[in-house]
Amino acid sequence: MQEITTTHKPLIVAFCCNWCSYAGADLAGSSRLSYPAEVKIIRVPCSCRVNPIFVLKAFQRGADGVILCGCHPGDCHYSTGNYHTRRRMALMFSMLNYFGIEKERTRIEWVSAAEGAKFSQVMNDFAKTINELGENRRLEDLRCKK
Amino acid sequence: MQRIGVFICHCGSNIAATVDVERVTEALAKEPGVVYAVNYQYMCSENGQQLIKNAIAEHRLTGIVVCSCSPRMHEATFRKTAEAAGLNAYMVEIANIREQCSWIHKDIEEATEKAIVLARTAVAKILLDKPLTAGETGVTKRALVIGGGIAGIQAALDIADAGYEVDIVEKRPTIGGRMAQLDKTFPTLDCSACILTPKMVDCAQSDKINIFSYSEVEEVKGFVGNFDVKIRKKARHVDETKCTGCGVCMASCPSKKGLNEFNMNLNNRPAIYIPFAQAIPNVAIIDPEQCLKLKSDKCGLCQRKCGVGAIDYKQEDSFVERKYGAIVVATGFRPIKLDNFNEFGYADNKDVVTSLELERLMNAAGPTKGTLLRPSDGKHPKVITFIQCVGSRDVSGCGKPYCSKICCMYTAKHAMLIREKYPDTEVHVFYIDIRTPGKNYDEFYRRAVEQYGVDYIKGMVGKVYNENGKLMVQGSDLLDNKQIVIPSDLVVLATAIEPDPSVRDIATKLTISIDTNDFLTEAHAKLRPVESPTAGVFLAGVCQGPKDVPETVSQASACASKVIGLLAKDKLKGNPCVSHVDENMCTGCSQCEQVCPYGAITYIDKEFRIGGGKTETRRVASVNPAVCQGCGACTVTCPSGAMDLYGFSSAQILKEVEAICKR
Amino acid sequence: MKFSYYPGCTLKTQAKDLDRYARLSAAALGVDMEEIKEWQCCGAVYPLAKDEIGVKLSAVRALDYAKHEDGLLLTLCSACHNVIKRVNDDMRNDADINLRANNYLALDEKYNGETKVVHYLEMLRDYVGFDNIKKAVKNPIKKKIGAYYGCLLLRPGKVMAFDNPENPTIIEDFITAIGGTPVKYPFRNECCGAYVKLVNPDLTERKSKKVLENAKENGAEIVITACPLCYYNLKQTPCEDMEVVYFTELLAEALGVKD
Amino acid sequence: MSDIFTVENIKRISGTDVRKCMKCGKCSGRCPAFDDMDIKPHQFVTMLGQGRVEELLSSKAIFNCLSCMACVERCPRGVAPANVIEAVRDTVERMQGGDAIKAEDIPAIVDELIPQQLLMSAFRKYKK
Repeated sequence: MQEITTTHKPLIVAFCCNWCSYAGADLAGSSRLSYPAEVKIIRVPCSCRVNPIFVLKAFQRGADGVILCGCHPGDCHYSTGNYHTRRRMALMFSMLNYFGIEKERTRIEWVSAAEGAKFSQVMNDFAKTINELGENRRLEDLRCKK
Repeated sequence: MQRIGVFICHCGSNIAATVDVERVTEALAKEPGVVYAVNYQYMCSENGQQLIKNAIAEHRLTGIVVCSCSPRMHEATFRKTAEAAGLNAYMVEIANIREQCSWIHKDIEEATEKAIVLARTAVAKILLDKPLTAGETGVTKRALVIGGGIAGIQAALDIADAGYEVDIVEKRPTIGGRMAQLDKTFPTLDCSACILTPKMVDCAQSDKINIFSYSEVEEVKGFVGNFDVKIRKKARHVDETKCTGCGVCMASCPSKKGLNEFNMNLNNRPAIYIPFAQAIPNVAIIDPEQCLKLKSDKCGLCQRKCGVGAIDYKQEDSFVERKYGAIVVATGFRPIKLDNFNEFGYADNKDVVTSLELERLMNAAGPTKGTLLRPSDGKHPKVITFIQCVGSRDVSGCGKPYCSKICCMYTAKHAMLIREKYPDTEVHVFYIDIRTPGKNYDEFYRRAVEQYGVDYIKGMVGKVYNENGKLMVQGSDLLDNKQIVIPSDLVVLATAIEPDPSVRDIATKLTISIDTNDFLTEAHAKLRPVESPTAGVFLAGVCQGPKDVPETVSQASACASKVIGLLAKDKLKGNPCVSHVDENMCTGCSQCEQVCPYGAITYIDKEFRIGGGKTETRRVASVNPAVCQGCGACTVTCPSGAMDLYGFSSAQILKEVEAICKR
Repeated sequence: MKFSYYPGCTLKTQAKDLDRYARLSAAALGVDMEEIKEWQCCGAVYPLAKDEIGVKLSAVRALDYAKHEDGLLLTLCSACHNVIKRVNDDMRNDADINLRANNYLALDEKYNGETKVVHYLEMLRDYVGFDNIKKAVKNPIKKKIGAYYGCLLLRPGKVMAFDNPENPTIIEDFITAIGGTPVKYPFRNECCGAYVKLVNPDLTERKSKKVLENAKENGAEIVITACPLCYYNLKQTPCEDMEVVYFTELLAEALGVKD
Repeated sequence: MSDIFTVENIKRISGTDVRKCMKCGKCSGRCPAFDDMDIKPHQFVTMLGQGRVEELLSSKAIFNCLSCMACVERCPRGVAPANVIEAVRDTVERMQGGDAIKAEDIPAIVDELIPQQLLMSAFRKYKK
């Protein structure tokens, strides 16, 4: 395995739905279950609010990984939102893979409000994967980096 | 130009121990748009809130970012603070630097860096925030209950008791539902009619309750607090206001071939009939399929005999339109059809009956006047075999995959009642598992075994066939590892129950969701079990899932309390973070309408100016903010980008992404 | 109306009557039964093991033959019908069996279950129509007749899709059409004891006896069947005043074409 | 022979998921050959799930199953006990000396009327 360059600090954007995953993240926090600081959370009402453009934007601005978290299928606060997410993102992620963004850089996870431990474990695992993959430059728009 | 204030909370040492709050304050003060940044020990405290209020006034802030605990904790607090200081409550953003930062990181450098990024992200978002006002709508102080079984009756009585008007719409000619057909109720064995009919009478006598019997919901429009419902009153050919329920017409009717639905078609009734003695309303109805007058214009006897002139052969369906603030769905169940279970011989043998048929056969008001006689020859059955799980827990496609829940208990009840009344009768029960959780339930079942000597056989029946007038029940006795044949006189099938098929139509009209078994879906399986996902629509009884009478009554009362809570409000304040449409971009493609789980989106034809003094009419989406719950499904589905969400706009989220990705 | 016809081994030897009367009746009803060329034994029993491919191939050959004719394969013997219908279902729904059978046979064009397998009784019901048979009847069979379905025509119900597997009516309707009185008896879809005859004849005899006794108790004078093995097992069972005949024989008699 | 390979192989060739069984016993309640089976249809499913193939392989029931499909037809869980029985029988017969009948025994058993179908079936069921 190649040695990972320590100079690169990865950037991970996590979209969390307000009702399950964001609450799961809160539980991880109040249980003091750590996960790497490179994970930054954006709160959305439902995972289905995540437009593929948001994911593209993240990679355009140099994100190394994007993860979506929602309620477990069948438990969506809005009944069916995460089903849309699941289908939509399966397509989106396979398209990104085609563009050269390794499929490991995108992930979708179902985390309930009670799964603080799972949230932390998922984030640790994802950050580890991203760290191993190293820097992602494939979609980065350098014009944005003045 | 926005003037943003940033307030960084120490949360005692919860934040300040890991995050260098001074550095965060310094960094944020330099952010474009930020005119003021300060840190304080407890922002949520009285003093902290006062600090915010003062800063808003002093620095003429247009928005505030509070870097503190999770917004799930204190967002509401700081919104109130902002509002008290004259700011719009929605010009508040929270950067969660406790749960997402100080509590999970140990390294001060790392945590401080992250806190700054999170605060900047919140600033990026608030710069695009707009003042939002939650819309208000009035509430019609009347509830509609669809279905007049025990669930509907209980919900209606409770709502009426709180002083609100309730209408019950029942598709059958009388209220009472399935419970009215039962003989006794477990686990106390009190007579079903004795406990139900007083409630039915209460409904009839309450000046708050209005019963639309033999009626169906035709159309539902509107939203929580303001439903417009059209009700079809089917023609019963009898004037309800005149009929006294004397029954003279029934005695005079020459057509007696109609199947008595109330008695599960086990006997016949005249073409003009009152379903049962305690029917509410106690008004006759004519079955147009059987009535000689309606079929061939012969007869007319009942009209001549009726002392009050209530018979009206020319009556037609009529419609009533009313407004409601809340709707309770209580459409109930029916036993499944047994076409896929011919191994039990139901189709070919009159003495193979369903449990609901047995209820009628044992009921004092039933076809046998309460004496248990078998349908084929009217003799007392000496050996009775019960078969449980007929069609339940069946994933082969023939039956239902779920447990019907009530069968174990009612079978124990039947077995016990039979042994009590006819001690010389032999009773066998084939079971797969006995499921009797509930207060006094398992004790009840054990009583059937221990006190009444009912023979429970662990195993399933493979075939029931007639041999020399005996019903041969061939099944396995798994504990004995034998195949046994029990020559029986009567076989009772604990038939699975399914939601009444009318529920599909009702669900479509109310835009509430239905699961793969046609049960209505609740808003949250654990925490909102009586609410549908559609605001203002509530669920009671078996339409939501299999349940027995006590559970149904509890759920109905829970429903009523939810309805009362809603009707008690004069105004409903909505969530302002709802979808809105840019009509100039909308192409009217309908995709948003299809993904909306609440039916909040409709289409309107609207005139647009297209220059040169001309206008054109286009079909565009229109969001009802009172119905929209703000999930955002439509915003992503919209192919033209016309849909957006207040409070979580696409532009805001993109700015947040940018802020996070800024290295 | 033309059908590719798969007679099967037994119909060429011990069950010649079943075949002969079927052909005579079909001719009388205007149905063209064209025997497929070079058919091979169907294997008599459908192999339940998922890894048995070889014994399914002859059925696939027959099916493929019919596909290139009118796409309808007519069967008469219950066993052949069962095997061919189930193999056809495999070719439609079991990707593994489909792949292996096609690889083995290397046909010009892959066979994917296109042929429709029709039993002679289904042909009478769905293509000729029992009403038309009723009209063509010259000598109504005025007897009380018990239909014996056995297992092979009915089960597994989802694959065979022949009739309601627990409460079939097709043979009863056939009996009514030829002027008889159908006698419904509970054991009409019970097993006769089948091939176990060779290793445990006692079991087979008990099963066949039960069927005949049950038919008799319910008032049947004749029991009719479509299966040579059922026919043999029932015939071997002593039961007074009970005739066992192939259904085609009664049909030919009713149509006045029995020689 | 009770190795995991045999268990898995029987499961595989039976094409049946024995875990779906809810132990209702309807298969055995319906089996026409029940009295002639030393191991009952429902036991085949349970015992295969438990990996008790040695007992199954020495069972006499595998030769008395009529393949009438009554158990398969009625199973409420979509399990096929008959397929399990056949998979066990095939496993036995595929072993050397596992045949239940031999060609040389046939002349003694047959009569003039015996249909080819019976001989064919019996060969398929009782011989490798």
